[in-house]
This record gives sequence, C-alpha cells and structure tokens, in this order.
Amino acid sequence: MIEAHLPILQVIIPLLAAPICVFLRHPVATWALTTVVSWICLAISIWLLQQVQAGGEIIYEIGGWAAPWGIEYRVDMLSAWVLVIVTSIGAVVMPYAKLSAEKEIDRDRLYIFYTMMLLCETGLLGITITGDAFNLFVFLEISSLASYVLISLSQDRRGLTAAYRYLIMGTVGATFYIIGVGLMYMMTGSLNIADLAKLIPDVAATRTIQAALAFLTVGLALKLALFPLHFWLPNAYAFAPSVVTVFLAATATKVAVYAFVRIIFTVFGGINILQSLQIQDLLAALAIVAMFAGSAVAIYQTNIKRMLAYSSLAQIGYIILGLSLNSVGGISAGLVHLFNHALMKGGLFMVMGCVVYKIGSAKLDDMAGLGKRMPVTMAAFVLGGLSLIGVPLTVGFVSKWALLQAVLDKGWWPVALLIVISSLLAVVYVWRVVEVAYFKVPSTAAMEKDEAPFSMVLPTFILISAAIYFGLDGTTALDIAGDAAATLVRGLK
Amino acid sequence: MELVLDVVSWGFILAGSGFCLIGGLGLIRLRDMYARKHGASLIDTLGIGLILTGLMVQAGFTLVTAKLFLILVFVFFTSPTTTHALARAALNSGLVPDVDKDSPIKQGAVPSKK
Amino acid sequence: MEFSGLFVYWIIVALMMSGLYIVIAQNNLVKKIVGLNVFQVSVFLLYITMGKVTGGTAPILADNITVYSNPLPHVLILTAIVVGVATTSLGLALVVRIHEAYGTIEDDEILEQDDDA
Amino acid sequence: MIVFTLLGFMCATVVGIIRIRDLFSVVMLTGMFSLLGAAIYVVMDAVDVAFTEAAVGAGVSTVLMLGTLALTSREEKTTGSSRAVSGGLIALVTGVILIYGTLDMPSYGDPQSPIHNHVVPRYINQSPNEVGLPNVVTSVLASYRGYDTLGETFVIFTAAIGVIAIIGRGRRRRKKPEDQTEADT
Amino acid sequence: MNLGELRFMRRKVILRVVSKFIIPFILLFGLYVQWHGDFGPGGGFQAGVIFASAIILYALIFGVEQTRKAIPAWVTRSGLSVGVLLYAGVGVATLLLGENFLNYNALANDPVNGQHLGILLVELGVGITVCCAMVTIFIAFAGRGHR
Amino acid sequence: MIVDQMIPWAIALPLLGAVGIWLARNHANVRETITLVTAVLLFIIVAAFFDDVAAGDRPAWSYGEMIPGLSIAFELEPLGMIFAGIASFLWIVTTVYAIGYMRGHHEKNQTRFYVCFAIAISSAVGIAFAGNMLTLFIFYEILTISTFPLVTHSGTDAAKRAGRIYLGILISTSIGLQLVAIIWTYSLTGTLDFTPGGIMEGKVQPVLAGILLAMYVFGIGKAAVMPFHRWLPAAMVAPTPVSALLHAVAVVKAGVFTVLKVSVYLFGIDFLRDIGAGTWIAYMAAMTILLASIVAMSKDNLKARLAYSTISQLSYIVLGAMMASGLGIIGGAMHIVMHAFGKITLFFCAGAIMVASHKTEISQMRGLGRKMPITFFCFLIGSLSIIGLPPFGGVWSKWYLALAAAETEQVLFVAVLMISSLLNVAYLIPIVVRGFYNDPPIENHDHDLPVSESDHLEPLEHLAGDVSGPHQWKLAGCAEAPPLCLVALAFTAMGCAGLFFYADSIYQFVLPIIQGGAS
Amino acid sequence: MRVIGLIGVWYMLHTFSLAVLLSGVWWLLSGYTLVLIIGLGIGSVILVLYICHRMDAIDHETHPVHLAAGCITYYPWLLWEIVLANWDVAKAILKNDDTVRPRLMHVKASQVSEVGRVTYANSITLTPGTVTLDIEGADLLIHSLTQGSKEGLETGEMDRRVTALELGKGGPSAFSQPALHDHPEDTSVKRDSET
Amino acid sequence: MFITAAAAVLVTMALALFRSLKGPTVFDRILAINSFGTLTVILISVHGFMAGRPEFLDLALVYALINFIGTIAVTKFVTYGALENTTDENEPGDI
Ligand code: NA
Ligand code: NA
Repeated sequence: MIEAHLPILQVIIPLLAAPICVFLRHPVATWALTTVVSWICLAISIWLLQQVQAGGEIIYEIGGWAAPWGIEYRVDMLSAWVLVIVTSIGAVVMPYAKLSAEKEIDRDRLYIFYTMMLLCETGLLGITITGDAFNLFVFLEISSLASYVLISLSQDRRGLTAAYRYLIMGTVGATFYIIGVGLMYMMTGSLNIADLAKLIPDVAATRTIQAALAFLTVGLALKLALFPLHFWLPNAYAFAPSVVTVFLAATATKVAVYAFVRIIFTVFGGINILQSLQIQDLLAALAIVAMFAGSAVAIYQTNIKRMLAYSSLAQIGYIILGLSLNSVGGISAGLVHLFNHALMKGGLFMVMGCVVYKIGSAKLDDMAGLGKRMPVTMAAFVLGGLSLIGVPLTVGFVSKWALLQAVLDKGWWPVALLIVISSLLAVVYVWRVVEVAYFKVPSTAAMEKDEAPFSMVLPTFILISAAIYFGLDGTTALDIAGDAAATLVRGLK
Repeated sequence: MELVLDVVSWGFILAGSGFCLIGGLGLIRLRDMYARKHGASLIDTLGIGLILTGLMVQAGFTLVTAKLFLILVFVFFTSPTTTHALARAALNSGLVPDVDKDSPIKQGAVPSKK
Repeated sequence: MEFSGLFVYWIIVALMMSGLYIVIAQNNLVKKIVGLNVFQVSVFLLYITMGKVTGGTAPILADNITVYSNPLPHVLILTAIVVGVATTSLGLALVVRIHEAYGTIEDDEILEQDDDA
Repeated sequence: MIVFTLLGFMCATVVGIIRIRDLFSVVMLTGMFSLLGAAIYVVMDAVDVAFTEAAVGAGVSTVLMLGTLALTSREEKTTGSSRAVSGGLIALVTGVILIYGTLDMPSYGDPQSPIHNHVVPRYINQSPNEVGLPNVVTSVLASYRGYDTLGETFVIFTAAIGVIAIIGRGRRRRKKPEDQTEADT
Repeated sequence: MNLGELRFMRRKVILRVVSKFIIPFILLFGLYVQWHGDFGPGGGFQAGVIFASAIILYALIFGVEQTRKAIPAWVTRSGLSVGVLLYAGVGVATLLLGENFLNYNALANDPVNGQHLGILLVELGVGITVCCAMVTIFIAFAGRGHR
Repeated sequence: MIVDQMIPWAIALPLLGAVGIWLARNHANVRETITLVTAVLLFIIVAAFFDDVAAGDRPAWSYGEMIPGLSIAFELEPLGMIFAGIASFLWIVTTVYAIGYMRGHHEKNQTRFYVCFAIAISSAVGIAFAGNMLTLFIFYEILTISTFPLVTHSGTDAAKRAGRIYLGILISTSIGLQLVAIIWTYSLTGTLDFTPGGIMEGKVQPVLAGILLAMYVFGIGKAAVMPFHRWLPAAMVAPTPVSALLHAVAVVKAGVFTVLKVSVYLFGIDFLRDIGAGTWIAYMAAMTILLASIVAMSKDNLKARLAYSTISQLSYIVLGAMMASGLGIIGGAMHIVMHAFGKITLFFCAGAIMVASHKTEISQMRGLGRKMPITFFCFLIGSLSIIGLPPFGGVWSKWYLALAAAETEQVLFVAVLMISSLLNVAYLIPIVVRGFYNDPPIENHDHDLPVSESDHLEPLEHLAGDVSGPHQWKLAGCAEAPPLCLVALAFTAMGCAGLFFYADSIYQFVLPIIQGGAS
Repeated sequence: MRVIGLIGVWYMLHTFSLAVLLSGVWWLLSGYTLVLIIGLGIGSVILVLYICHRMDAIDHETHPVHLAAGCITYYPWLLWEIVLANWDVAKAILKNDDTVRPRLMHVKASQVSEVGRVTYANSITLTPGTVTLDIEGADLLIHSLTQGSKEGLETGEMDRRVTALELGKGGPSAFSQPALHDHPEDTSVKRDSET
Repeated sequence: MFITAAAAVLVTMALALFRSLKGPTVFDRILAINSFGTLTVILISVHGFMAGRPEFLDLALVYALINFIGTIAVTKFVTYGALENTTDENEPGDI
C-alpha cells in the first residue's frame, strides 16, 4: 500500500516535519527530526528510482483527480535521478548541519534554520516530482523563500544584501516563469506538463508560444544562474552560513536545471525547439562564456566560499553546454555533471564549513598552514579540487569526458578545446588554496593539529569519497543519465 | 410600481453621481489640503450615500440591500474618523491651514507642533 | 489579426514593463519591492484578462446563468498573490535589517560600503 | 470601457510611482495600484481574486511597506540614473517580446480560445456533481488543485517564520528583559 | 498599562472609540468570509487576511504590547503550524483512509459530503495559517521599534 | 596468472611504503629502512617481470570501467619494463644517496620528502605499466603533483616561484594539449589502448594526425622540448636527490617514455613514417638539442648547466621517436637508460660537491677535484657517457640514433648529433679539468657553514657523516661527501661503464616492439 | 462592592448588546439558513466576543447601549444636516468665489463623556464644510469651509442635541458615566493634557 | 442608469487620481487616495448591478475596510514615523 503513495510521501513527509519543528523549537530535537526525515526521504527516493527502473514511469494523481484536471506527480528516470541527488545531499548535510549551524547561527534561531532546511528540501523535491507546470512554480517559491531566509541567517551583513538581491532576482525569475506558463496556458488551455507536450506542437508556430519559450528560458536561467543572469549567486553562496551554502550549491541550481530540462525537452521537445529557433547556439555561447568568466573571476577571489561560488557558475556552464548539444550524449553529460557537481561542490563547501567552524573565516590568507592543522579536512579539499579540475579517477573527469565526447560528436572541436582550457583555470584556483594551505606558514603559531569534529568531517568525506567512487565507476551514473536523456530525447523524435 | 421604483432610484443615483463629481471637482479646485477635505466629504457622505440608496431601491428587500446598508454604515463610521485622523496628522506635521483673513484663529496662531 | 482585441494586453504589457523597469533601474530597496509588486500585479492582470469570457459572469454557479468566465486563472492568481505577499514581506524584513546594518537603503551606497570592506 | 479607464488610471499611477521621491506617497500609490487592479479583476469577473488583491495588495502589503519606511527612511535619495538606461532597455526588450507574443493570442474575451475549452468545461459542468459547491473557484482551489493551495499555505507559513527569523527579536526601546520573549513574535 | 500609555490612548479618543466599535464587526466579517467561501467570493485566505487586519488595526491603535496581551505570541506561532498541519492532516487522513492524498471523497460515505467536509477543513487550515502569518509579520515589523 | 595479479601490487607497493614512512615519521632510522626495503622489494618485483616480458608475454591487469570503454588498465611490454626497471633500480641508489645527503644537509620535512618520493616512484611505475593512454595520463599527473612538494622542498620564496613554474608548465601542457589530444584520439578511434602498430591508421586523416602528434609531443611537458622546457632549470632549486629523481629516475624519463609510447603504440611507426608528421617536430627536437647545449655552456651554476644538458639529451629521445624508424625507437629507449645513469651520476656528484664544500658555481670549483677525487672522477665518467664515448653506455644510444638518421636519410640529424656531442664535451669536460688542474683559491670555507647541533647521533648518522662539523668525510687528506653519497655516485658511475657491455641485451629486449610495429 | 457589581452588570449588558449586534450583522451578511452555517455563525459570534473580551474592547464607549434611544431622534436630524451641508458645500465648490472662506475656530463641547464628545466631533466632521482638527479636552479645533458651515456650527444646535443624546433623553441617564470612570488615574492625566 | 453612475464615478476617480499625483503635500495624496477608495467602493457596487450579479457586495465591504485601515496606518506613520506607539513626553500626540 505504501508503495503506491511513495511519490506524495517523498514530498509531504519533509513538508509536515517543518511545522512540527516550529512546535518543537528545541535545537537538538529539531535537528534530530530533520535528520531522520532527510534519511527517510533518501530511502523513498532510492525506492522510487528502483521502481522506475523496474516498471517505468510512475503517475500519482493528487486528490484523486486525473490530469489535466487535477495535479499529478510523475516520476520518470530523470526526476527519480534528481530526487536521489537532492535527498542524498540532504541526508548527508543534515548530520553535518548540527555543529556547523550551532557555530554560525544564533541559538534561538536554530529551529527556524531546520524548518527552513526542510522547507527548502521539500520545495526542491516538489519541483522535481511534479507533473504540473504551475505546481512547479508553487514549490519553486517554497524553496526560494526558504533559501532567502537561510541565506539571511548569516552573521555577515553581506548575507542580508545577498539574500535581498537573490530575492529580487529570484522573484523576477519566477515571475518570468509564470508569464511563460501563462502564455502556454493561453494557447493550449492546459497546465499539465505531459498534456502540454501533446498540445504544444499544434500551436508551436505561433508567436505566443515563442514568446512563452523566451520567458520560460529567461526565468529559469535566472534561477539556475546562467551567465549573464548569475550575479545574485556568488554573494549568496559566499555569505550564507556554511551549511546553507553546502545545501544550496549542491541542490538548488541543480533542480533549476532540472526544471529547465523539463520545460525545454519535455514540453517543447516535440517541436525540437532548440534547433528550430537557434537557441542552441545562444545557450552554448552563454555556457562557454560562463565557463570562462566563472573560472577567471574565481581565480581572483580571496574568500574561498566566494571562489567556489564562481566556480559553480563555470560548472553550470558545463551543464548547460551539455544540454545545448541537444543530443543523447550531450544531455546525459549535462545530467551526469548535475550529479557529479553536486557531490564535489557539496563536499568542497563542506570542507569550507569545517574550516569556518575551526578558524572562523573563509579567507584564503587565514588558511595558511591548514594542511598541517586540519590534514584530514584539507585532504578532502584537495580531492574535491582535483575533481573540480576534472582529473581522472574523479567524478569531474567522468562528466567532462562525457561532455567532451558529446561535443566532439557534434564536430565542435574548438569548443572541446575551450572546455579543456577552462579546466586549466580550475587548476589555478584550486592550486592557490592548496599552496596556501600546505606551503605557507601561518602568521599565528597555531600549527598543532586541530581537526574539525568527526560529525562534520565524516559527511564531508562521504561526499568526497562518493566523488571518487563515482569517478572510478562512472558507468552507473552515466547509464542512469543516459537512460534519462534517452527518454527526454525520445520525445523529440 | 416598478416604474416608480426605477424613477426613484434613478433620482438617487443621479444625485449621488452629481455629488461625487462636485466633490471630485472640489478635490481639484479648493485651495489647500484642509479645504479639499470638504470636497472629499461630499463623496464620503451624499455621494456614496445616495448612490447606494439608489441601488438599494433597485435591489428591494434582499440580502443585497442589507449588505449595501452595512457598507453605508461602515463608511459613515469610518469616514469621519479617517478624515479627522488625517487632519490631525497634517496639523501635527506642521501643515498650516490657508485660512481667510477674518478667521477667528489666524494662520499664525495655529500651533505648529513640529 | 484583430488589434482591438489585443489592446488590453498591450496596456498590461506596458504596466508589466514599468514594474520591471522600477526593479532594475531604481536604486532604493523599498522602491525595488514596489516595482516587484507592480510587475506582479500586472502579470496577475494578464492571467485574469485571459480568463475573461465576453458575456460571462463570475464563475459562481447560479440558476439561469450559462456563460461563466474561466475560473482556473483565478485559482492560479489567488495562489500567486499569496506568493507575492510572502515575498514582499520577506523582502521588506530584509530591507529593515539592511538598514540597521548599513544605515542606508540605497543600493549604490550599500555597494560602496561593501567595496570598502 | 471601464476596464480601459481603470487601466489608464493604473498607467498614470505607475508614472507617479516612478517619478515621486517621497516613499510614503509611492507606497500609497502602490496600494492604489493594487486597488485598481482589484477593481479590474471585479470587472473581469474574478471576484475571489479581487477580494484577495484588495485585502493583500492594497491592505497588508501597503501597511508592511509603511512599516518598513518607518524603520528605515522616508525619502528616496536623488541618484544618477546609471541603471536607468539598462533598465529601460531590458524592460523594452522584454516588452517587445511580449507584444510580439500577443500577436497570435486569442482576442480578449474570445469564448472560442483554447483556454476555455480544454480543461475548464469539466470544472464548470461537473463540479456541482463532483464537488457540490456553487463557487467553482473554491472547488478548483480546494479540491481539483487543492495541492497548489496546500503549497500556497506553506509559502505563507515560510514567509512568516522567515520574518520571525529576520526581524523577530525586537530591538525595541524601553523593553524590559522579561518582555523579551513576547517580542519574539 | 503605564501612565504614559494611558495618556497616549486618552488623546486619540476618536480613533480609539471608533475602532473598538468596529473591530468586532471586522472579526465577524472575517469569519463570515471564512465560512461562505463555498458559496460566494472569499475563503480561507481572504478570511485570514481580514481577520488579521482587524488585529492589525487594534495593534495600530493600541500598540503592540497591548495586542500581545490580547493575543499572545504563542497563539499566533502555534496557529501558523496548526493551520498547515490541519490542511496537510486532511491529506494524511485521506491517505490513511486508503485514497490518494487530498482525495476528500474518502472522508465520508457520500463523495460530495466528503468533498464538503474536506474543503471546509482545508479552508479553515488556510485561514488559521494566513491570519497568524499576517499578524506575526505585522507585529514583527511594528515591534521592531522606533527609528 | 600470478604475474598479472602482481602488477597492481607493483604500483601499490611504493604507496604502502609511503604509508609506512609516514607512520614511522618520528623514527628516522626506521623510516629510512622502510624506504630502502620498499625500494628493494619493488626492484625485485619489477625484475621478476623481466623474464616474462623477454619471453614475449604481455602480462595485463585492469580495473573495471571508469567510463564505458575506458578502464584503468596495465600491460607490460619492453619499453615499459625498461622504464620501470630504471626507475625502481635507481630508487634504491637514490635512497642510499638521499639518506646521506638529507642528513648531511639537515633538511627539514624529510618524512614528506620520502613519502612524496615513494608516491612519485609509484606513479612512474604506473606510467611504465600503463595499458592505455588514459591510465598513463593519470599517473603522469600524479607524478607531477607528487613531485611538487619535492621541488619546493626548501620552502623559500625562490623555491615556491620555481614550484609554480614547474607545476604551471607541466599541468597546463598536460591538460591543455595532451589531454585534448587524448580526448580527440578517443573520439576519432574509439579506443586509447596501447596497441602494437598503433590505433590511428585508417581512422585519422594525415593532417589531423600531424596536429595530434604535435599536441602529444608538446603536451608531454616532461619531455622538455623547447619551448616548454623552462620548468626543468627552474626545478634545480630542489635538493640533489630530487634533481636525481627529476633528471634520471622518473620525471623527465616519464616524459620521453610517453613520447616513445605514443609514437609506437598509438600512432605506430609505420603510420608515422607514412604521414611524415614527425619531421618538423624532429627539427624542433634537433633545435632543442643544440640550443640547450649552447645555453648549458653559458651557465656557471653547475645544476643549471646539468639541467640544460638534460633538456638537450631528452630531445635525442624525442628525435629518435620522431624519425619514425625502428632504430630510432631503439636508440631512444636505450638512451633512457644510458642518460639515466650518466645524468644521475653527474647530479650525485654535484650534490656531493655541495654537501662537502657548499659550492654551487662552477667558477668556485677550481682545484676542488684534488680534495674530492672520487667525486670528480665519477663526474668524469658520467660526462664521458653523456658525451657518448666508449667504453661507456652513452655511446650506444647515440650510435643507434645516428644509424636511424642515416637510415631515414636525414643527414642533417647526423650532423646535429655530432655537433651536440662536441658541445657536450665543451660544457662538461672543463668542469673536471678545472677541478683537477687549477690551483684552489685561498679560502677557508669553514666559517660560512651553518652550524647546527644535534642532540644525539644515531648509528646511521655516523655513516652519513659527522653532522656537527663541516659535512665532509675526511679520508686520506681528502674532503669527500658522506660515504653514503659516495657509494651511490660511485655505483652509478660504474653502471655507466657496465652498460657499455649490456647494450646488446637491451637491444634484444626492445627489438620485439619494432618488429611488432613492422608486421 | 456595589460599584463592582454595577460594572459587572454593565459589562454583561455591553456584551449582550454586542452579541445581538453581531448576530444581526451575521444574519444580514449570510442569509443562509443551513444548520451548519447557523452553527458556524453562533460559533463565530462567540469567538469574536471572546477575542473582544481579551482585547478589552467591550465597554460603554463602544457599546453605548444607554444612548440607544436617543439615537432614534438624533441620527435622522444629523442626516438632514448632512444633506443641507452637502448642498452648501457643493454650491461653494461650483461657484468657487468668496463663498469659499476657510476658517479655523474653537468650539466648546458641552458633553461630559468621551463618547459624547466623540459623537459630537464625528458629527461635525461628517457634515461637509466642517472638520474637527483636534480635540483637547472639551475644546474642539474646527476647520470650516464656508460662511454657512461656520454659522451652522456657531448656532450650537448640534452640540445641544449631542449633549441631550448623551444625557439620555429617554435613555438611562443615571448611568452615563464620565469618561474612563473605571480608571482613577484618568483625572490627573486629563489635567496634564489640558495644560 | 448604472452606466451613468459608473461614468460619473470614473470621472471623479480621475479627478482624485490627478490630485493624488499632483500632491503637493503627502496629506493631499492621502486624502485623494482615500476618496479614490471610497469611489472604488461605489464603482464595485454599481458594477455588480451592471453585470447582473449584485450579490458580491462583500467585496465592496472589504474595499471600504482596507481603505480605512490603510489610511489609519499611513496617517499614523506620517505623524510618528513608526507603527509602534511612542509615549515620549514630547511626542506630538494624537492622530
Ligand atoms: Na472561495
Ligand atoms: Na465634514
């Protein structure tokens, strides 16, 4: 019986836990609840993935009303995959959160922090699982509002302005999205994604649908921080409490990418919109600029969280580049990088969380000698950094390899060259940290070993090891992403 | 009978519309904020009062009339309150009324509270 | 193409763009939120305009009425309004805190202070 | 006709919002803008929406904005229009795309347009039997698309908790220590 | 109530008298909107806002502390959660009764009755949460103190 | 097969050793014993493979699929065996030398040194055994990174600057060119496996193949073909055992080994010859040979001179590969060995001079040979081998290279080889001459030595030298370096001589790969 | 004891009056006779009463039951005054000549209670042409628009009528308490504000 | 008939709008906007009759209510610059 309701349980369990947290109020109690819930979510998402692998798409009619009259949940390979990404990050982050949050967030707001984490995760799961374009907006807003609050919990005043700017840009993005949905609705009369996919081809030639596509693209590009709509991201990630950064960096933009993929490939897939409107080239160009601009700016950052945030912009570029190729190979490369980037960036930000926990700063200069002081943590940074560069045996390599092959299949060899060169930029910014941490003598004499607590180091290593494990065995992830891409592209043909 | 009611409600509504318009004109024409308040009063009293009464006549003894009546009561209670509050606020913030020369209290005599 | 039937939309588009303009161009943090509100209200208008059926009335069923306007945009916009006020209140709360932290709510002055830091 | 007049008023209001520097006035005009929007909703048969917009847009939002001004500053500073050009351009481009998009739209009020003929007929025709309420909006809101409404409720919940997080602990003058818990709304 | 506040209240005679008179009716109107959303415009959300606006009016005139005495913080804070839990709880109830989430048909033998009950309850949930949220938000702003 | 299963152990062994070294970080003697034992064990394992490979077996081992169609794979073949053999053997020698040098020099962070050294050896073995280009690339990068802490060992600003150059050039060429070439190769051919006869033929346009080849050769920065040679002189700031590692044991050898491997197993000699793509790269190599020799002459710093010498010598091997003839490959492979012994001897000598007398500039070394006769004699042997004079090993590799040039009718290269030998003479022999025949300058060098006290002398340290005084080992009026250093350099010098007689074994051992290529 | 008892009785009376009013309004608003709705209505009224009780909003000021009778005669008169005043102001606006003569003046309110004064002040404001700007004790500051509106006020007719209403022509005048009867500090406060 | 009323109300609204934009003081704007609100209440009521569905007068009631609360809030603000009561001795007093 419970199996039949898995899709809704995936979302409402964390959703229900949020108000309960407000009742509990006690920091440890709320933390425990949040952690347990995040694990349950992970279990459910894995269960769902297995169900989808075994029996194909799952449809759940909420309220018992069939789509398009009611709202349905629809789990296919792609959404199951993204669900697993989000929930696994959630499951790793929550145990980590306890100490990090205690350190960086006022005690009397801790329960709010956990409530917001739950709401944020719920929103992301809701976006991923829903089969309704408007319902997607609602859950997008839940996650967005929660993330604004989470960012503003920062003790740095720049966290406030970052949250404010994120709020403004996020709302503009969401409003663009509903304009787009409205225009589609106007031409088809439907809000259901599957239904839209059927109806859109008949009206595809209309200018209204073209405008709708433009608005949806811009709206979601704002949310996923595609260049040049990225400017809210770096400060938001840099000045948010560390654990918030971990969670958002690893999941939020990923889910926005997912939404983008859903709209572009599922809804507009039937008319092969990328090619017919030459968006392909535009997206690819933006992605490449993102790759370079993100990495280049990252090199000059003195705040490492900010550096990693700029690196995220570059990584988003890789993902979008893959998607813009409009081929199974390209899309699966993009999707697999979605996962891989979540692992490595999550792990790296976790390292920074450990560092902030210990030395209270994320500044490069303050990290001198950390290689000695926090050898385990910094080892994680090195491994994560290698992955970011795309060194073989790490996940970064797997996705870059897949991306390169897809790019070369298209015959875009200059682009391949650009990808590789942009990886070199990654070498530079990762190296700066390694050099300071290992080869620079700190000004203060605090050189004795002073490792972050186990409960923070372990989750960090879980993510980093995953980044290595899936680098050694890229096949699993590539297979799933390939399946997902194939279902998406099957819609095209 | 219906005709009579129609004529009556016509009358009310037309008169109410007239007062609204004059009130609006007052908002434009009168010399300062305190004077314009009286124009606004026209709208808040007979303007809305007559039009809603006209509508009540149209609706007859129904729930609609009851609600129109409630609206009227509400407006009659709140309108002077807001007007008064606004006037006091203006006075407190130092907005001096532009008054006639034979006013019992001269302009300068009004205590500017800010 | 019937332009007369589209004229409503054009005015609404103009309103939307004014809102967007305020969000981007204005320097004051409160005014940006005002712009956001203007933008959103105009989008709501777009939806509601879509739902209007000539000769129809409010979609509250009654005897002897056959044509109703489309209730679905209404439902969607009800939700969107709530989302709007939620965003507005959060944004304003942030503005209050920003003012406490920076002593100003002008975007460029805040940027200056951040650059100095 | 009423629609166009009201839309005209809205345009005038927006001009005022852009030009006026006194933020109190701007906020009040914003409230008026919402109220006008609400009036248009009524004219366009969206009574439930009008209800909400009036209460929220013109009411609560305005009061909150006023509250913010009270805690911050009431006058907008005169600044150079460095972003005016880019803002104008972005708005213009967006607007042009939208206008372009409107060219193929069904005309205003056209009963033949797909929006009125795909999903909605069931709501109007079947909801009395399936849900049993005269207000179709309520039927759709609470039942057919009840899940959206659940989400919406959580949105407002999130906002409230968020506001507590951001400005919850009052920095109030004359506050006695024992009242501190109270201020934590 | 200290002497200063008392004097303050004494001075805004008109507002005080009028609002005290009007607030009960606004509250009642809010509840009316809550229960009549099925038949006419309105529903939980609008009701919540109107109900809250009465309390906001009270707070505007009598101050935050006075308001908090009438409606303590724990009430609004719990109300926030109670509302959403009521809404989601209806969904969970339908799950436990063997139907899909939020399928109110499960709530009674007759589907239409079930729908009625379900909608009534979820609208109430919406109303409670929205009202408490609005009050909470307003008081957070108002209680932030003076410039 | 048991041999197959041994392969990962051969790679893992130095890593395990590294762990052991780290665990024993507080006990210098235990630590260094572990290093030595590991080195010896590794050599035994590698040696154990020799017979199989010589018998024509190609033991192989692979791990899963990293990406569909790509795995971490190892396969043993003669070229790799030669490289692995050199690396593992010289590790032993270098370790012996390093114990003397590091202790004598009171270096800090010795544990880090030994750990990184072990990792570097592991990756060198990985490179040698790699069964496909990706695996090779991975170990290539590990080698780069693991040697960085060695290069910057002293931690001074100069060392860090040098480290940045070292890393910058090696990483950027490897990722920017080599990796691109790898990816490109894969997308063209669908495989990266090292295959006798190459994988390109029939799948790649000749023009494209030429570009690819250039990307490989220049992308293999460790081969130090100009203009990507700067890292090597920069790295001379490192301690001498590190220089040995760089110049002889692992790093540059990994570079030229990769060039050979790419030429033979990815392109295939025949294919290379058919498309003639290598010609202009061969010219670049020739130019590097000459230019680097000339630059070497201008250097007064001994290590810098040796560094440029290495650059020059490496290009012999690249030249051998690019001439696309079997003899060239054999010559190149042989030169890996010969140069390794020759150059390690020279560096050991340079280190010994530095430890014993703190001299780094050639101009300061007048008459030093009289005080350090053994060192200078060995230096002479190394020089002669590098120059290519009998009876030292260096002669053979140059011989085969010259034969290859003749065979491919590229007389110009013959001339280059001859001129370069003359230049070798010009920049190496004067050092020895100066050491033996000029009068020593009147100078007391004792006072400028850093005096550091040691609380205790462990047995090994006696062997390593008297740490409290000048770091000399006074023997019959001479002032030689610590005995462990001397032993090592004498040993490699003897190797130079011995190799002269074993050249044919190497020839026979390597021959199958060019025959395979011809088939 | 007797005072407390009296207050209790008055509180009950006020509550009752509010309950009746609320029920009436509910009836006007709803119009539904479904059992459920009526039940909800009763519940709603009770909830509102409870909240008002907590808000301290049920008292003689807001529910001047004692004035009920007087209202019956006063409000029609006031309505007529409003009509006349409207006419007067409308003329003035249309002519836009010297009939518009804004003036400020003081008016003494003769009412005893706060409610009385509020009623008076609001009545003044409600009639177009006159606005109460300020109340300081029994002193009202008035802004008037025209000669007519000024003279109308100066007759004192309205003041008399409101006072009469307050003193309860036909109402239970014995219980028309002075303002804030139950707050003893009030007198000092009042003095304070007057100075 | 209703159209006449609606037209008159719209014209009056235009006048009020003009005043609200022109000012010159913030109190002029508040006053004009308050009148505008009242006019909207009338318009909504009249529109119900025009559209033949006069039963949605709850709406007009809400408008009136919001108009009231909004004006109270704004006047309070302009006077005190705070939502919260202030009890300072030198505060200006009532609104
Ligand atoms: Na409703
Ligand atoms: Na008046």
